[in-house]
Amino acid sequence: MANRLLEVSDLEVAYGDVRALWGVSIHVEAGSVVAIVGANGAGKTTLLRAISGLLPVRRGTIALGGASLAGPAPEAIARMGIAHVPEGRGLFRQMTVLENLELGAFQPKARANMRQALDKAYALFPRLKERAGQKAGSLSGGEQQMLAIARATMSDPKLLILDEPSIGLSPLVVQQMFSLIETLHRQGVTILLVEQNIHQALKIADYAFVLKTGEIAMQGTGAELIADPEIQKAYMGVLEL
Amino acid sequence: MQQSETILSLESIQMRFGGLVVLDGIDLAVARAELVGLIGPNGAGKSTLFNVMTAIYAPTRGKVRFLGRDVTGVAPHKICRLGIARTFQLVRTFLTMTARENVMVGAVYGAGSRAGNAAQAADEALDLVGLSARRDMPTRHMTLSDRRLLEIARGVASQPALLLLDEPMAGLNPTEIRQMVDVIRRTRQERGIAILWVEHKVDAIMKVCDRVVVLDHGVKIADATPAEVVANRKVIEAYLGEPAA
Amino acid sequence: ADGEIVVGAPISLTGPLAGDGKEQEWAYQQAVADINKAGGIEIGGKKLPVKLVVADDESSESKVAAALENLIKVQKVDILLSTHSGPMNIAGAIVAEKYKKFYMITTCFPFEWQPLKLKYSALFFFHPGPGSEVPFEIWQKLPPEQRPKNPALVTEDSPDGKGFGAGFVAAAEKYGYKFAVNDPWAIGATDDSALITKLQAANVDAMLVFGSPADTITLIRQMKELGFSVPYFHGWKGTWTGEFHDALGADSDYVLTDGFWSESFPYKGAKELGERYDKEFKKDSVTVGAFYANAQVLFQAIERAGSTDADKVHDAIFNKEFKDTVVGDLKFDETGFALIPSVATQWWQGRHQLIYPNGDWTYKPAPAWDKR
Amino acid sequence: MFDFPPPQIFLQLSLNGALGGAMYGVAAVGLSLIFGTMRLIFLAQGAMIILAAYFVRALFQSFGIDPFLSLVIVVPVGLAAGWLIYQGLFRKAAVEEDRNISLLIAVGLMFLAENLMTVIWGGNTAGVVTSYTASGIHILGIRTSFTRTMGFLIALAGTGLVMLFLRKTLVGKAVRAASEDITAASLMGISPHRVNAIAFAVGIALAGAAGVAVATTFPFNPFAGFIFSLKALVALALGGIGSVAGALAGGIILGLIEAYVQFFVGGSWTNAVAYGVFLAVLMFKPEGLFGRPYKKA
Amino acid sequence: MTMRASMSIWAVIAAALALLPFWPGAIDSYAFSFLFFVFIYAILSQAWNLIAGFGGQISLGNHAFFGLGAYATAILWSGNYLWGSLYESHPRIYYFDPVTMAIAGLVAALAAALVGWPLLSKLRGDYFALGTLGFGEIVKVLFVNGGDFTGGAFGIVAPSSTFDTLLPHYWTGLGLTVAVIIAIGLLMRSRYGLALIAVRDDEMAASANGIDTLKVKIAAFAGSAFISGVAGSLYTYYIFHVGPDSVFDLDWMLLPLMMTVVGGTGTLMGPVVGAFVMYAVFDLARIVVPDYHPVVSGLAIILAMLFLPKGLARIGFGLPGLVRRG
Ligand SMILES: Nc1ncnc2c1ncn2[C@@H]1O[C@H](COP(=O)(O)OP(=O)(O)OP(=O)(O)O)[C@@H](O)[C@H]1O
Ligand SMILES: Nc1ncnc2c1ncn2[C@@H]1O[C@H](COP(=O)(O)OP(=O)(O)OP(=O)(O)O)[C@@H](O)[C@H]1O
Ligand SMILES: CC(C)C[C@H](N)C(=O)O
Ligand SMILES: [Mg+2]
Ligand SMILES: [Mg+2]
Repeated sequence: MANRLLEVSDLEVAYGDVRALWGVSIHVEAGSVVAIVGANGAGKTTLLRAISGLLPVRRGTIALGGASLAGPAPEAIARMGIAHVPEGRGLFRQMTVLENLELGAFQPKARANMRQALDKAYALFPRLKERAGQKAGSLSGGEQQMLAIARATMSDPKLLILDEPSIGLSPLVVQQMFSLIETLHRQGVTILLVEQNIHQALKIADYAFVLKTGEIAMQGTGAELIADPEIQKAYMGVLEL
Repeated sequence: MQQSETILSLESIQMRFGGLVVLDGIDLAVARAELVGLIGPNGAGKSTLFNVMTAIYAPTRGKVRFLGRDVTGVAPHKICRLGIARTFQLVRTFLTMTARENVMVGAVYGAGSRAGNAAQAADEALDLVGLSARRDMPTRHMTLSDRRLLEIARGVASQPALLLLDEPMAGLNPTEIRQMVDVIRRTRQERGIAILWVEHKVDAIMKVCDRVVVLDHGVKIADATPAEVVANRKVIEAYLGEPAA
Repeated sequence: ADGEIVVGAPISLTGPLAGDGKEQEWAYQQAVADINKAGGIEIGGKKLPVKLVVADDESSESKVAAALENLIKVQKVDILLSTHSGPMNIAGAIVAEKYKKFYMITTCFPFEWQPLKLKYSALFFFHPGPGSEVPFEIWQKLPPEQRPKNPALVTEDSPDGKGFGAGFVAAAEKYGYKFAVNDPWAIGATDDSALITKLQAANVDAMLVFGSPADTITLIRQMKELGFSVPYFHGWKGTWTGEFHDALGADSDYVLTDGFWSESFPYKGAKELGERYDKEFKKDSVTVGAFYANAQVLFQAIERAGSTDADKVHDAIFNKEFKDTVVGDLKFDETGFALIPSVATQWWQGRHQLIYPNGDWTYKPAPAWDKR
Repeated sequence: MFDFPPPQIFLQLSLNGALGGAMYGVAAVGLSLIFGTMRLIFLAQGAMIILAAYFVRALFQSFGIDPFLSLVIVVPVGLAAGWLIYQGLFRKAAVEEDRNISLLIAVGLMFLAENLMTVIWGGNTAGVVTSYTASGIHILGIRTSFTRTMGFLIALAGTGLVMLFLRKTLVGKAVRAASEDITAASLMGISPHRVNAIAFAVGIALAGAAGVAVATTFPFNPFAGFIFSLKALVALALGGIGSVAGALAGGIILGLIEAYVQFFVGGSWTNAVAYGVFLAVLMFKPEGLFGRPYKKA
Repeated sequence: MTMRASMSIWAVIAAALALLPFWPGAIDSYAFSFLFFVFIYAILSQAWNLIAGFGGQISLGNHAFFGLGAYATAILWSGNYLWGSLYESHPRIYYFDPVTMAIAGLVAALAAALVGWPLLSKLRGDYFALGTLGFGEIVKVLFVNGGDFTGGAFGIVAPSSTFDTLLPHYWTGLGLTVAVIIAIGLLMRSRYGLALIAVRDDEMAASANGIDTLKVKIAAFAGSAFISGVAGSLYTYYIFHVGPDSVFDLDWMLLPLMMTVVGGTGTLMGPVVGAFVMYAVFDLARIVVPDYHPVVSGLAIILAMLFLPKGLARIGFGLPGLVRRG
């Protein structure tokens, strides 16, 4: 328990009467990349949304560096140092690329470093610089995804939550995206990652959890899980056609 | 079956938004029951091309021909009734309806609307994508992959000659991808529907498609068999990248 | 009802006309208190007290009907007094007709009401025919050089405005005048600069204006702002209230105004009623007398009819005379209408000075704004 | 009736029309903010303007505070009132998907305000008379109204400040962001409710400023506001929803249309033509005269 | 609750209402005219719900259609244009002349189709709402300036000397309410209803699936206008006088909107329940606090929206017909 940044224990979340998570416990060490994998509808998004305060917690606890996240509003949680790139990206479609990025650094703490953060983001995604004055809604799908990730890095978060960042990206950009995650990792950012691209995700993850119908089915280091025959069979089968 | 009959042809399509040229002189043909992949980097103009074909945008230049008719700029619902169905990159199902009602829309109003029993067409389409068990579930409660399948079923139920798929596999895991590949193949084989398929899951495209078209920056840079495309230098540079280790 | 006479009245308690509505409610209450002080209304040798029940018409034509349904069906009133604007009273009279309750009206133009040939309502008011001749009568008596050359007519876009406007046009023809500008006026207009520019361009030297207080005040203020003044400015409806003076101060001087009642009328009870109002509200009113008289007529008619039955009250009013109301003697014709004379006064230092008919004040033409 | 008017008259119509229209404009800017953030057609804006006018009148009559000077009181009070109105009435409805709910709360608020004013101040016409009431000044050789010119300046200043706020400050951008996607905004650390409350506060403060302009220029009564709401909505759509400068421009254009129609056609057609132009603009340029189109599948 | 069971509950309520006049004293009670107004508002609420609740197009111009229906009726009725002879020979049967009522609806529907065609093809969402609001104002000004044909600002008074009972109004109101509910219920079960919901949920997807979205929206708008126009016709037969300020009053749109939202937008019976509840609240306020009732009504609206944002549909879960469609 060296340096536990995020600690979720025994979490239960429901949509109305339908329970989506049944006593889930995960933990994220500071500075690590942790992946959550699992089939569609397993509850990955639900877990992430509960962490960032978008869903009410029915039972259990969530703590970031000792402070409880079960209760505060999403914006308060964001200010505590969590940046969440949601499923569907959540861009401000009517605003320009630049304005979207600026809003990524809305929190008082981040505002001071806006300039450097912006330069860093542009360095990672030159395409965004070209499109800086264009409305975000008119970007291509992939461009929008880049913008969403770039925006999340603007606040220099303690914990970066990515919900399927590779969705809709071309192979080249997917590679870039994963190397970006590794770069961020190297810079000391803690990352909680949900991915369908399971092989890649497990490859860069220090630790990973497998979610199955609302429960943790398995956990271990990325390497362990990649090697697990059951995982290989269930989630990573290559296309034998 | 007239394998080589061309049903769709695009003739030097140009699309610009203000000063931005997004598509530039695209020519493209699809034959009956053909399965064509359409790939290219983000922002290459793939979705825009779909929007031109389904008349959401009117091209600034060029013609869309379908089944021998000039359908450029014809209203979107007429395009569908003529026999082009599509799915959307960001899934668009009718959220307050059940799965079956969604598919009924396609069956009742699509190209097959005059051809008889809509309810039967809807049920067959649901069966094809494997959603029969969830037919009465409100779409709002369905998972992403199910909604993707549902969009395909809705398209199939409209009994089109051509189905446009915009990244149906985005966000799916390998198991689901396999399932999706299966659905796509059966749609073509059992229904004889031609498919133009945008996807970033390149291995799936390469394994399944008869032919692959590559766009980059609004220009067609390749149009060949999968094997040829994979080896194409331009495509590797623009899109595929060097094979990952 | 047994042992008392229940009189219902739709009144604008809320909504844009609530200001006038409150005066009306007050006047009806005074009339009822006065008759009860005298023991009530005598029917069949027995004196019955009067009870007043009001319902809100929300200042809206479409709500008058509901208010009357409420009075007739829930409150079970025996007979009705009116609300105070033309269109609302038409709507009210029609409902009264449906349920055969007598509806005693004041303030509604006869040209709107008479064609309906209603049996169960009666009206006293001034007629736009003679009413709209007032300014021309005044001009007739002026020395020739003071008579307007280019008069203008500005009337609001309402039934009353249109009806009165038609009266002015007819009267102008009769007296040999022609309006240089005759413009309808949108209710609630906030900017009259174009109208004023037009009047200026046509060299207008007299204005007959029919509009609400707010619209008329806005017009006069903007005329001053743009430096445009006419010697003869005569207003209807918007110019008689105390608010008119409050909102214009000295700029209200020289303006002529109509009215249908004045506490300086030489009729029985007029002065006393005016004093009562003054005592309670610290200002004068040009309406309460008419409303009070409305109740006076109705009470007398019930007594004469010996009943509140609509047919009997009809017979007691149509073609009959009523003496000594606070608006003087009233003579109803065969349509149930009684004419009261129109009045014209000129504002001078916050007071109405009677010019027509036969007042003792001499008309003062208005000088240009910078010469006042 | 008379010959084609001399050019002087066109100047006069244009100037006075523009000054009159600025009143709609400033109301529209407030609406634009509230509409922009909450997608709410805030029908009570006019009633708020009249409420402010009564407040200005009370300050003048009871404490002798000059109406234009009272801006320094009215605007902060408007900010506070807007904040409270949002927190008390709209906060809950803001998260509902069904926007009719907010619309109806605005209607309820309008009923409430109009009738409370009637109860408190009576329904009759009220006015404020100062030394400069109805005084004129010369601009460009044309005579026009002093108070309307002041109103125009207030509108200009108000709009300018709001524009700077929205375009240049991060908080302003946050206001626009939250107006689009409340969930995503909250993930940026933006408190959606705080942002909405800011928009409301600024919107009502603008209503306060408009109230000063109204009180000094027109007589008013508790129900005089609705026409302002309607005209402001027209101005808003003319200018393009979401464009603050457009809202002011829309108001001025509306004022010009009314002036010209009144002069050349007649007073009873001003409203029909104004709404007709409004529909035509919506039809051929739905994003307003100053908005920019965009659509994406 | 099953469809059949809920249907029969509503049928029993309707039958009880139809038989109410036979209860001694009922005709002369205030409740009777109260119910008549509830019917008018229920019909108008259904009309608004059709275009806004099911169609997703917020119309703020429905009062114009009410007014058009009212005027059409008054003009036909008083002007002796078509059925004058009928009126003269049988002074009583001109009540609720079904042909006049249908024409009133058609006039409104035609107007809706004519203005809906450009409005609905060009304007989405809020812009459509604003456009319809502007349309309502224009219609009103046109009628004020309509000369003898519309009676100008004064409007038209219909021949009124033959009224003697509210009974036919009551039954017609009830009958129309029931008819509208049944018609909309059937409509929403048909392929047209499917298309309407599809358009509401996602217009782009609907057109990509073969639905002529413009046609569907115009049809819903015209249908809504038709129903509103018929309500206007019924109101004219009751009030005998139409004027621009009365029948084009914004309340004829705002109140039905409110009633629908309170009852449950996009449900079949919600508008009816909403009309009943809200009209009762307003009327009660009018009787209990005549001097302050708009203040109370304003508060009631605000409270209803704050605490019942989803409408009675939510708390009245067991209430048949209130479940949101789809
Ligand atoms: N808004 C909602 N209302 C009701 N149920 C929901 C809602 N959102 C998700 N669910 C249900 O909760 C479960 C978990 O969904 P979740 O979106 O968390 O899955 P996921 O693992 O992120 O899947 P995916 O890979 O498709 O994104 C699913 O059964 C889903 O149907
Ligand atoms: N309405 C529009 N206005 C301006 N630019 C647009 C518009 N629609 C698309 N674009 C631009 O056109 C280019 C092509 O977009 P398109 O969505 O077709 O890309 P794509 O090939 O589908 O990409 P992806 O794989 O990321 O989905 C992009 O650069 C985008 O920004
Ligand atoms: C007829 C008018 C001159 C006066 C009347 N009180 C009205 O408002 O209509
Ligand atoms: Mg997910
Ligand atoms: Mg795309």
